[in-house]
Amino acid sequence: MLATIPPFLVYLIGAPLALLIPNGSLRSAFMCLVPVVGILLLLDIPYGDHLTTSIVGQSVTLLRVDSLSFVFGLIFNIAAFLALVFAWHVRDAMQQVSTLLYAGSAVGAVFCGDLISLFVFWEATAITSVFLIWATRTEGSYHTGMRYLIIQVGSGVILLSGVLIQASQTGSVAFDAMKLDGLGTGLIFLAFGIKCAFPLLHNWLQDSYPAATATGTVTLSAFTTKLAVYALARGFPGTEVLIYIGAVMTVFPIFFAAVENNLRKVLAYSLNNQLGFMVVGIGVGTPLALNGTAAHAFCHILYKAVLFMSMGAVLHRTGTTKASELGGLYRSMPITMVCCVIGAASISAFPLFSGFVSKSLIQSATADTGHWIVWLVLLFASVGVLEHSGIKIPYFTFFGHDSGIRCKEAPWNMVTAMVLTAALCVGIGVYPAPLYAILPFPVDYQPYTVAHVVTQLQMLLFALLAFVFLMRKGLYPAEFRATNLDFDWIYRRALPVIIRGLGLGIDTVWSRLIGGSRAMVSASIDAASRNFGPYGIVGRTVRVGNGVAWVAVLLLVTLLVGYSAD
Amino acid sequence: MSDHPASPITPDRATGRFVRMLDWLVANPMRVIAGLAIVCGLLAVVDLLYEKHPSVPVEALPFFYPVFGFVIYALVIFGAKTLRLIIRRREDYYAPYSIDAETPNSHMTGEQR
Amino acid sequence: MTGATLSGIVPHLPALQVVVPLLAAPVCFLLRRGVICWGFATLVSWAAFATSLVLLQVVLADGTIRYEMGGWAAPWGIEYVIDATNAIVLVIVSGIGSAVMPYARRSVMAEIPANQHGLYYTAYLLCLAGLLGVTITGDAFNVFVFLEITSLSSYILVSAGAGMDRRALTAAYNYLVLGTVGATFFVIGVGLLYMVTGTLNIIDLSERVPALQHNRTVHVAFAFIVVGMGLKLALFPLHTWLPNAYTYAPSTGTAFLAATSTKVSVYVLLRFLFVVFAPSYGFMALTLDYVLLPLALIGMVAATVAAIYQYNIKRLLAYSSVAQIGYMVLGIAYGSVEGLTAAILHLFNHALMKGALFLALGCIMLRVGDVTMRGVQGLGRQMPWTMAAFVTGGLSLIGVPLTVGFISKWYLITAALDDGRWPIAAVILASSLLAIIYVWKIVEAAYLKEPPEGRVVREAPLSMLVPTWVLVLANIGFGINAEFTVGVARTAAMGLLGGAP
Amino acid sequence: MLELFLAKYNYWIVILLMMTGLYIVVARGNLVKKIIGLNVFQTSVFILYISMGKVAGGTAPILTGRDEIFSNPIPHVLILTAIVVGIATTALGLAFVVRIREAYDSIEDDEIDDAEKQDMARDLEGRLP
Repeated sequence: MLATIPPFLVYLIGAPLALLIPNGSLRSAFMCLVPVVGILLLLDIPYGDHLTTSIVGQSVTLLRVDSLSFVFGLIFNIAAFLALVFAWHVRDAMQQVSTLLYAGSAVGAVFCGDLISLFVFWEATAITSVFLIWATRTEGSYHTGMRYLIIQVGSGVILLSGVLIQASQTGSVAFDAMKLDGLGTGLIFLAFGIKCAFPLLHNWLQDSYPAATATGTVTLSAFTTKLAVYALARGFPGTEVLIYIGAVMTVFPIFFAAVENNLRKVLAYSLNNQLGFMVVGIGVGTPLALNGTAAHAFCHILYKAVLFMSMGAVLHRTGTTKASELGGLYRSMPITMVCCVIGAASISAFPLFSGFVSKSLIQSATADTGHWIVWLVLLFASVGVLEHSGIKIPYFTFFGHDSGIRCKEAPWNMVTAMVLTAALCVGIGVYPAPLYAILPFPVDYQPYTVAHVVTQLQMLLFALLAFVFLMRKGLYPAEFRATNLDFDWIYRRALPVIIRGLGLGIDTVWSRLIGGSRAMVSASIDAASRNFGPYGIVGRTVRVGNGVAWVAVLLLVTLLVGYSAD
Repeated sequence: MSDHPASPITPDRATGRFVRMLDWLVANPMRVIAGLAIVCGLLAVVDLLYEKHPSVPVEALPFFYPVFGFVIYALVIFGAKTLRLIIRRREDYYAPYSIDAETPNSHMTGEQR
Repeated sequence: MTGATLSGIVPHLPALQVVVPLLAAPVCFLLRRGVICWGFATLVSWAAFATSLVLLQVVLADGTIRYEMGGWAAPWGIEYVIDATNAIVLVIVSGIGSAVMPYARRSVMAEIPANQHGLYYTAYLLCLAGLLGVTITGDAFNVFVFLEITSLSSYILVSAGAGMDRRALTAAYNYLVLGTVGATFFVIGVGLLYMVTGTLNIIDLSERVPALQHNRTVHVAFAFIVVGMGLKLALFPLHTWLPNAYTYAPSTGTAFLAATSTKVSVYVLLRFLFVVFAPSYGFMALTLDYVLLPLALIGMVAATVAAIYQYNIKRLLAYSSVAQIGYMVLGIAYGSVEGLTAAILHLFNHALMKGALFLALGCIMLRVGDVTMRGVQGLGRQMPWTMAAFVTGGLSLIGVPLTVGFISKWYLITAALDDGRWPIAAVILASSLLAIIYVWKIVEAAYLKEPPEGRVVREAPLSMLVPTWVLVLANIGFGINAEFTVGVARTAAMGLLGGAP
Repeated sequence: MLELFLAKYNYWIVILLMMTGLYIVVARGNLVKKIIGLNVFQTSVFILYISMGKVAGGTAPILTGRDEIFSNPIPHVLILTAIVVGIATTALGLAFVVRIREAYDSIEDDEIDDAEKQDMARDLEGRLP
């Protein structure tokens, strides 16, 4: 019986229980225990479908454990544990509860075997995670959170529409591999794409991750997008178009990241770029490629966590993550610096670090299937990753121009979490066999060949040489405090202006939500409330005479319609 | 949020030595660069020594990876610099209260610097 | 009670279902004292609920019950007919009544002057009897009579809020004028049908109307009945009586009326449209497509947007009711088995949601005395159970999975998709999204804002929390396991469309 | 045309009364007059029912043993009920009017509407954006 307790239930029960414990180390310890119990349960559950029941006449499976969901479920639990250790010092009940519920929703989503429960958890991740952004408690974070919430919930609504259509066409809501051939699957694909931050749908990511709290971003970075990767891998493996979407995803964020000043935003762009690799893997769809996607997601969660942790620690100590304000921090925070460099080396896929053993699976899979152009694009992207995550992040924070900031090393719990995560990155890089053992398909792959190690080192080190060269020549772009435009300009700037131009009543709800300028908001709310508010045509008390007049009108209409029938 | 154990800044000997080592490296950047150049030179030589099994035709070209790494890196930088000309705006471009424009301290979780 | 007498009673349950509350009303009037009246009314409600449950069970097991009142055989006498459709409506009405009554004592004491308590409970019993009568009777004119009993007593229930706000009086007056017009329209329609068919029995009518489907009198009768019942069920734009009536009525009155009276009107509309008439008639098909469907869609969106801008939460929920009625009418307007299933399902589910929401609001009214956005500020901490109930009800209203709201929306949308009506499915989704906004407004006020300074309130008393939570849990229970409700709704829908009864 | 009009004169009267009643409800601001309008409107229904029960040449349906044509008594019986309902509605409506006059000091629709607007303004005082 114990074997079929779904791991998400542990989080669901753990969250309210945590609130009963006095706020302090005891509560933090209890919260860290939750994912541990989750992992133990997960290891105990046999592969197969469990907890199958029926809702709205459809079979619903709450716990489907197989080789694919196991990998993601395991890493989600591990990531939750590390994030909770990192956030040990946080005493904000709102963040604590939302971290647990958010992680629990993500874990729940990975294990559901049908689209209805997937939708439930899908929306749950959206709603629970937004509090990590709001927890910053600034005006900007409130608006960012609202935008984030609308897009995430919107993704859920699109998913539901797709599921409904799919259900009415096929009569089944099972969550298995689908063909991208109709409106239903198209909408489902779009919903996954929004969460996965496909190009042009990606801005919520760069918008929200820099807005969350120092600890919240670590949590955010682990789940939402990887859940989308899992969903794509489950639902659309081998879908050709994903290869090209993924290829674009790996390339375009590189340029944005290179000129972005806010280092957490740089990491958000870099996250985008890494997701591209996974999406390409799903698109290729061979066992090797899917293994690569799963492995890369696993490693990626860890090294991206350690990078966000190091930036979180810096933010915690200095109050900023802007490259223009930082520099020379290696003196104050040497341990954080080492962890950050390990994360940077992992994401850049240096041999002996985790990125190397996972990314090469995808790279090889594209070459094997003859996608040479895509192969070249991924190689291009690898150099780009080195630029913004491998060099820019550690260099501008810990070296570079000395900002003069002298602070303490990160708190012990942050250091512990970073060291643990960094150790996992190195461990997987040095000894990948255990990771390969749990991948969805049997692995017959050797990452450490002479050719592979040499070529990788050649590429990375010569790129590093280029960096040094450009730096010495003064050609490397300096960091400025600036806002850089991206596609979100469309809905943050252009759309409100257009809406103002149209001046439509109902659209003002939208413009209010996306937080356009205040004057415009109040003007447009006035317009809608004139019509719908307590004084408006629809919202006010209607005099009885007018009510009766409506009756007469409607009678006339009905009579005429009936009359016209014969 | 101030009741958690503050991390001690006791002068840790191991850390101290590590930081001093880094200080020396930062003070002598040419040595670092020279080291990097030597490693790169060695790698370039290695390129001629081992037997290649190209999975993609271009891999067979001599010095493909070193040249690719160097050139693409430079391309990325120049591409980004061009992009910046187009997309750069003031920090409070979207709103006076957007995340980018907020004061540095707003994210601090109650800890002194 | 021995087994023999019990089995002797069962055949007469259809009569007792109505007669017991009807006779209890004058008795309640004679009892006069508030608390005694309350106890009596509670017992009667529970008895009615038990009766309706037995009837539902019998109907599901043995099929339609036909009961001749006073031994006069139909079509001369008045006949009570119970099938799956009205059995479920009976359960809703009496079930909501028996949930509201235990709750009513504290709430009524706080909101209504002491000398009116006995009268209030009398009016409630009359209203209950009327609603049950409308539902159960198989005679068209008898429907009118019970409809008027219901209406007159609900005008009184609404006006009982005058002690708190004088606008209750004008609300009741407006409701009276419009309600009377609606009922009179209905009786005109029935009269016209009688003129051409010579019968008032609904089953008889269903046999004679098909031959007369090209008769102009029938068309006119149809129009009068649709508009008359449209008024009673608050079809947009005939809803104008509803927002104020719900806003200024006492909390218990609002909860009871919102959950039952419009539902019963929807039932009557269903019964006439699909039993007496049929969607295959040209005039009806046109009316469904060009009158009811557009009005339902406009109502769904306009009333939801209006709800967003309301400051008084009772009024906000009233507008949301208008929108939800739009969903039911939408299901009716599809004219298909799927559509009717969705409409009947939503009829049941909406009673649960609005019942729970208005009861939770009543708790707030009792403790804070203010059900505006300002009143609920900071209540998330001060009245956690009440607000949790409210939020759950709100989630159900939005249509979040694991609540009944989701089940309703699922069937409504799949019914739309089955007919290939994409835009309608999109409008349903859009109006659900808009519903998020108004529910969020309340959540934001309750949980993210601080309470006004110096206001200290306690959690609502247990006698009010328990009924509220019973309905909230029913929202979740029937949301997780919808097989029963869906099954009944489907049986009912097929019965109405002339499949197996 | 005239013949059609004359042959169905009872229906024309019904329609006239019905529209008059509705018009009074819509157009008159005085609450008592609205109730009267409602009464006129209901009366039209009474006449509709009563006239439909009339059988040409028929007499009152009293069994005398002779072979006679009777008018249909059922609509007449039905309308007795409706009249009772109408009286109850009128009484209740007038009772409301009395209470409204006590509360608002007016029975004019527009004055009450203004008073309610002030009530609402008080509700919303300083609370709307």
